[in-house]
Amino acid sequence: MTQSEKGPAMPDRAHALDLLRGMIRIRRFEEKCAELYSAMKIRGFLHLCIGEEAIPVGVMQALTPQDAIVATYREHGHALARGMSAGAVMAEMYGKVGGCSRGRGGSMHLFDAATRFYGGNAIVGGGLPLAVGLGLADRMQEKANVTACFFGEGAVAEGEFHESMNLAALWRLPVLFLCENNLYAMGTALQLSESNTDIHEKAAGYGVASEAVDGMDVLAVEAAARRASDAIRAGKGPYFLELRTYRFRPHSMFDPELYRDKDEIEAWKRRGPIVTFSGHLRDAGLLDDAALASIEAEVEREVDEAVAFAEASDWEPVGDLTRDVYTEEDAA
Amino acid sequence: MTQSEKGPAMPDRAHALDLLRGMIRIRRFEEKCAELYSAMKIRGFLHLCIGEEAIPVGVMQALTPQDAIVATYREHGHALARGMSAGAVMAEMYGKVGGCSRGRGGSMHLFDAATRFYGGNAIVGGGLPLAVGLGLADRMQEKANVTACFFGEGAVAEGEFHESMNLAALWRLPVLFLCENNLYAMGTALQLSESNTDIHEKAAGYGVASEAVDGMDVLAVEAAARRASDAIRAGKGPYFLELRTYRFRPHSMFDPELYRDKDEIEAWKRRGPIVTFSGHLRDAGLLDDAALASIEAEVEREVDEAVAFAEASDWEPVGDLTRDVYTEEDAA
Amino acid sequence: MTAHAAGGGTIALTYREAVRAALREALEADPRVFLMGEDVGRYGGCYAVSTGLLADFGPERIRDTPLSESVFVGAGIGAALGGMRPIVEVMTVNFSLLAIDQIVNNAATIRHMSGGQFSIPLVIRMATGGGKQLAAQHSHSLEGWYAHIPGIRVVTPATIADARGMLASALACPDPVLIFENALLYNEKGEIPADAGAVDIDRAAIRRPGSDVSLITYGGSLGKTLTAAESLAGQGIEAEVVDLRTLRPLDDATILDSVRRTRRAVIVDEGWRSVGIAAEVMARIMEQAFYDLDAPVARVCSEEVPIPYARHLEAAALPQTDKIIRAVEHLMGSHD
Amino acid sequence: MTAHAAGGGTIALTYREAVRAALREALEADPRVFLMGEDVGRYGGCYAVSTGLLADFGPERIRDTPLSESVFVGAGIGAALGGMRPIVEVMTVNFSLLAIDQIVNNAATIRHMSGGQFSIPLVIRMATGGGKQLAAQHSHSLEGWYAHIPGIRVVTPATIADARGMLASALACPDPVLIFENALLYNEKGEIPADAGAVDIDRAAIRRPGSDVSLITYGGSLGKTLTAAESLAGQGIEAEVVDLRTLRPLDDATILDSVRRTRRAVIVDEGWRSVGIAAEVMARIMEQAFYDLDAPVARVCSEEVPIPYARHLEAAALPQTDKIIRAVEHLMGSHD
Ligand SMILES: Cc1ncc(C[n+]2csc(CCOP(=O)(O)OP(=O)(O)O)c2C)c(N)n1
Ligand SMILES: Cc1ncc(C[n+]2csc(CCOP(=O)(O)OP(=O)(O)O)c2C)c(N)n1
Ligand SMILES: [Mg+2]
Ligand SMILES: [Mg+2]
Repeated sequence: MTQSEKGPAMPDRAHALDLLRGMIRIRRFEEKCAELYSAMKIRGFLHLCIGEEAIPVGVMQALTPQDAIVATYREHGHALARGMSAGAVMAEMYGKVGGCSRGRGGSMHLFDAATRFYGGNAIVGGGLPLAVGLGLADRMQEKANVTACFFGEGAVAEGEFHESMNLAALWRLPVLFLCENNLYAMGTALQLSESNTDIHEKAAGYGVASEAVDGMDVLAVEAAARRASDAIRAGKGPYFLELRTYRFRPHSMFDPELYRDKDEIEAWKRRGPIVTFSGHLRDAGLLDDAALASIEAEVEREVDEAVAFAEASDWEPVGDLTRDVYTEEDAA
Repeated sequence: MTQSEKGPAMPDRAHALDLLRGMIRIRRFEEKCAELYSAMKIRGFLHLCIGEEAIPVGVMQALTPQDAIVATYREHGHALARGMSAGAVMAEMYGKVGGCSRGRGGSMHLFDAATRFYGGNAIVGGGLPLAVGLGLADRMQEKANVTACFFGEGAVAEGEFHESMNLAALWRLPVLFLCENNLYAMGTALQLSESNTDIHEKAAGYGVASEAVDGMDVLAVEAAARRASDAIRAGKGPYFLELRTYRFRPHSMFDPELYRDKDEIEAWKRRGPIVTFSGHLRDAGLLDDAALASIEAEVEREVDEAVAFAEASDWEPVGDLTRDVYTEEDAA
Repeated sequence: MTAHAAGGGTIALTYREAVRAALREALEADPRVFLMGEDVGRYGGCYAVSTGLLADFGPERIRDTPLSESVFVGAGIGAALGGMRPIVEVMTVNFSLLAIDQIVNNAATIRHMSGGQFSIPLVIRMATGGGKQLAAQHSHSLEGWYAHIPGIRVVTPATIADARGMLASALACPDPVLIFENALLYNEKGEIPADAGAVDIDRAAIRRPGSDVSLITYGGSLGKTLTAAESLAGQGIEAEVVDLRTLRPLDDATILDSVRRTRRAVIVDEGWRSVGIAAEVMARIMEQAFYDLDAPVARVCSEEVPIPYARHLEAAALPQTDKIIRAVEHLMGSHD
Repeated sequence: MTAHAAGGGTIALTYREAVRAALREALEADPRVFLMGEDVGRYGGCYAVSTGLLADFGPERIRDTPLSESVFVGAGIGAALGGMRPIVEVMTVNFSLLAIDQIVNNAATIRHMSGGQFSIPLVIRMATGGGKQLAAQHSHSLEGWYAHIPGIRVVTPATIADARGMLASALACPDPVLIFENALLYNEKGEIPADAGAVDIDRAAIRRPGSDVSLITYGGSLGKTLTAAESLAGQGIEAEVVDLRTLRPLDDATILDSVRRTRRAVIVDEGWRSVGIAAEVMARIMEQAFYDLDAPVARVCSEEVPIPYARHLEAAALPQTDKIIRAVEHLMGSHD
């Protein structure tokens, strides 16, 4: 089942810079979020994907606008890479009505019907059954869509992982399982969580096509996601990618990081998806200081605009609190 | 991981006849239950293990009195083979206070502290976490006990199977997982339930020692259970046996059996554990008509006595209904 | 929903047949509708409700699932999000506990939490209740407990007409609806109009008018309550019997109108006594009709024990006609 | 349980420290006690309750588990059956839904269903409540909901002394006890006797005496209710504040005694309004003290919505001091 490849060919410059820009956009956006969290503009839980940007950016290359996404509470990257407006995402984190979920969901619950983004989910493993159902709906309606379902390696221990893998495989549903293996679930290292730490092998045990991928390499992620989604669209059933990565930041803003040491973090940072890919691009003559500066400037502008949008957005009227508990229409 | 063996050596006559007697005892007891169900002496759900008797009888040979058992709703065989009194089991099914659970549990909830029989469980998969915990308790108390946990192949699809296998393997707990694969979960054939129908391979994926065993062959079951429990007692962590078997009767007394045909059932009956083993014993000169007749007579007497005991037993006073919801003692 | 038009004669059928007819109609009417659950297909349904549907609609629309309650309920939510109209059968409420995270954390929240972007038109059917000597793990009555959760609707068809008609309305509802079918009702027989169809799932119903006391109940206890009312009539006590029909949202208007007229009420609820739907009805009467009461509202619920197997103990644990009668007698004597 | 002996001075500590001290004491006192749950060890506990315990007691007794709520809760039940005294930490009540089958179908039933052969001396701790802007899936207050289930006990320490003392009593109890720690309380600081130890888990407590109205509450709402009572005192309304402490079984005597004296009551409950513990308290007052009431009992609960993230909306969804005050004012004006 494994066909992991390393070093896919460098794409054309425009695409390469798109990928780089996508990653930098997520990085800068989240750095701003951290700042705004300290400023108490953003509250609740905030989980940053800094270090893991190659995954959302790489995966989304393989998806069409008709495809569906199910994500986790660490989903800013997925939302941005999917093409959701940075302003709507930022306003959501402010809790403003201009937010993508009217400010009701916050960081962990970004939703967007327009891009078929079925939400961050704050229950570990809770999104997998939804993805199976979305895949089932597409299959029954004979749509050639893929449902991309992101989750952390911690979710693999949950019963819902098992049930979802089995059902998707049994019914050959068009679900792309994307396990972001960043080696820790909060403070619990993989080897304290899984008797068999080879996640992609575990997936293969369900009869699901499965690969382990260098999740720090955006080109490898893109290539794997294309292989996977092509197979799914060809009717071959679900596909599983274990994306090996690392989060550079604490689990959330409350994490004292007692469980891992600085050296380990620094070693992974040297393999960071942005620094590595920039290096490759420079080596290939596709990136120079000016181009990078222009990307950074563009991204900075977008992030600033997102913050301005969020600041300017209103609070949802308290009178609307109970709106949408049920769908407003004459139901009976 | 697989070391399935066929045809272990024939044991000495006394042991061989014990095994045969054990199986016949379960068979006749359950035939009587079916009769009493029609007579409305037994009510509720009644799940017979007729056809599967080699499993409880074979497995129990490997257990000591200190070992623990966790079973399912199809557990008359396990209870009897464990050495629980047929009278107490029968009285339980009558709902009488002399029953092993005072008549509160019925067929699906046989309990017995004396033999560490931690109950039938009517939630598919619901017993597995209990077994993991019993194993953990024994391990933490440095007892060399095994917890034997029975469940059907249908339970393998439940999230609790996955979580239990992983945790038992991760913590190397002394749990003997015994999957009674009778090919159907109610009316759902294995291939409609599992994307990978090779159950014992699935278990091996958790890093658990695992074998597939002919569950119709009492000697094979005994031998495998001994290998497994020896390994567990030696501190090698959990062990998994897939016991391939077949139930000759409907799932419960309500099952119209629309999902399988008579030929399949008849073919399996020809491989029945009692008929096969009796044949081997006769071939080996260890059994003749007289010996069989004496076993049958002995068993018949025991079953008759069990029924008499149940008939004679009282109903629990209605005033005791709320007793034992909480433990009666000064708790605070 | 379409109200029943007069004419066309009546037909006799069981509650089971009524649910099956409703399923069949729904499957015929809308290609987005499908049924999924354990043993709904080849086995014919654990209570034989869906027998025959697999033959007629095929395995794409009558889907046998593995024993994986959490994923198939969650997949129902996902399929509803994806444009289908799933009917998920969880064999019994007892097993729904394995899927309750999906119901409470996903089905009930997504519409509100997404700012109203997504609706979840999902129907979950399950058998509920005790009385069949199935013991503690197979005798739960948790429909009132589920009624605690905002974002879902809870309906409890107690009559053949409601068994026939509530499914269509639940499917027409854009939000998750849980339908609880009391397993003791499946063999109940009754007559309904031959062209019976959808019924509202918003209103409680007066099943028997009366002026002396309101007996408020639902689901499997309706029959016992009506029997009690008949018996009380023999003593000259005219009990009004209110069938809640929908436990969430409760139809306060019908409840309070009845209680204001009778000035006394007894709630009959197969759920355990503490923190159940009976307490909620009592609380609403307290809040809204306190000054109309001639006596405290009483309740007849299940005893607070795991339901035992033994016939006599189980009977003692569940609400029964004689307990209802005694509660009413006590109440009628207790005004000062 | 041992009552606190006078003398010995007091110490100041937070609720978090009080729970930690109780854990430490229990681990020291009984080798059968161990703590198991997600991130209780290396991470130090998601709310930093168990920080330091791994270093002192080692990984055999401070067990980090995989993300597998159902098995580690079930394993707690099994370990209790097997002679241990497990303390299972489910990070928050929100995740307990994944383990609820084990709690309802095993922990709560086995003693009764086995005819009294087996007890399950298991303690399950979980954080509960909203107010931290964690949105719909992370803000449940389901402790009152759990109180529906016979066979388990539900306790809700609201004070530092109870945080310090309830664990020992729960461990001494031979049956499953669920301890709900409102997450907003962890940083609360207070003084308790230096030798404070076990406290009873059977009785409600009067936290503030008063004669005009009983405010009945528990857990995270106690503080808000006391604040409201102080404010009402400024208007000449003397409110008695009753802390339920234990939601199952409820201490009817203390509740009813208070209500019979004040003749009015408001229940304050962070759970959703319908079918919650507030309704149960109202029902019990209805049943046992109806004729003592001067006005209908009222309740201040959470609004029936998935709890939203936005600060102002969340605040509007939860019970607040001003809502409590308004409810009391309304009640005091409403007797006729
Ligand atoms: C069912 C459940 N249990 C526990 C939690 C608390 N929790 C939130 S994130 C997390 C770690 C998840 O780790 P992983 O799946 O590896 O994702 P990562 O955070 O590393 O991206 C935990 C334990 C939760 N949200 N849901
Ligand atoms: C969680 C749960 N879901 C559904 C059921 C209903 N049910 C009872 S037995 C059974 C089949 C189980 O099959 P298997 O595990 O293979 O055991 P077998 O009956 O074949 O011995 C089902 C679906 C249940 N008891 N528990
Ligand atoms: Mg992780
Ligand atoms: Mg089977």
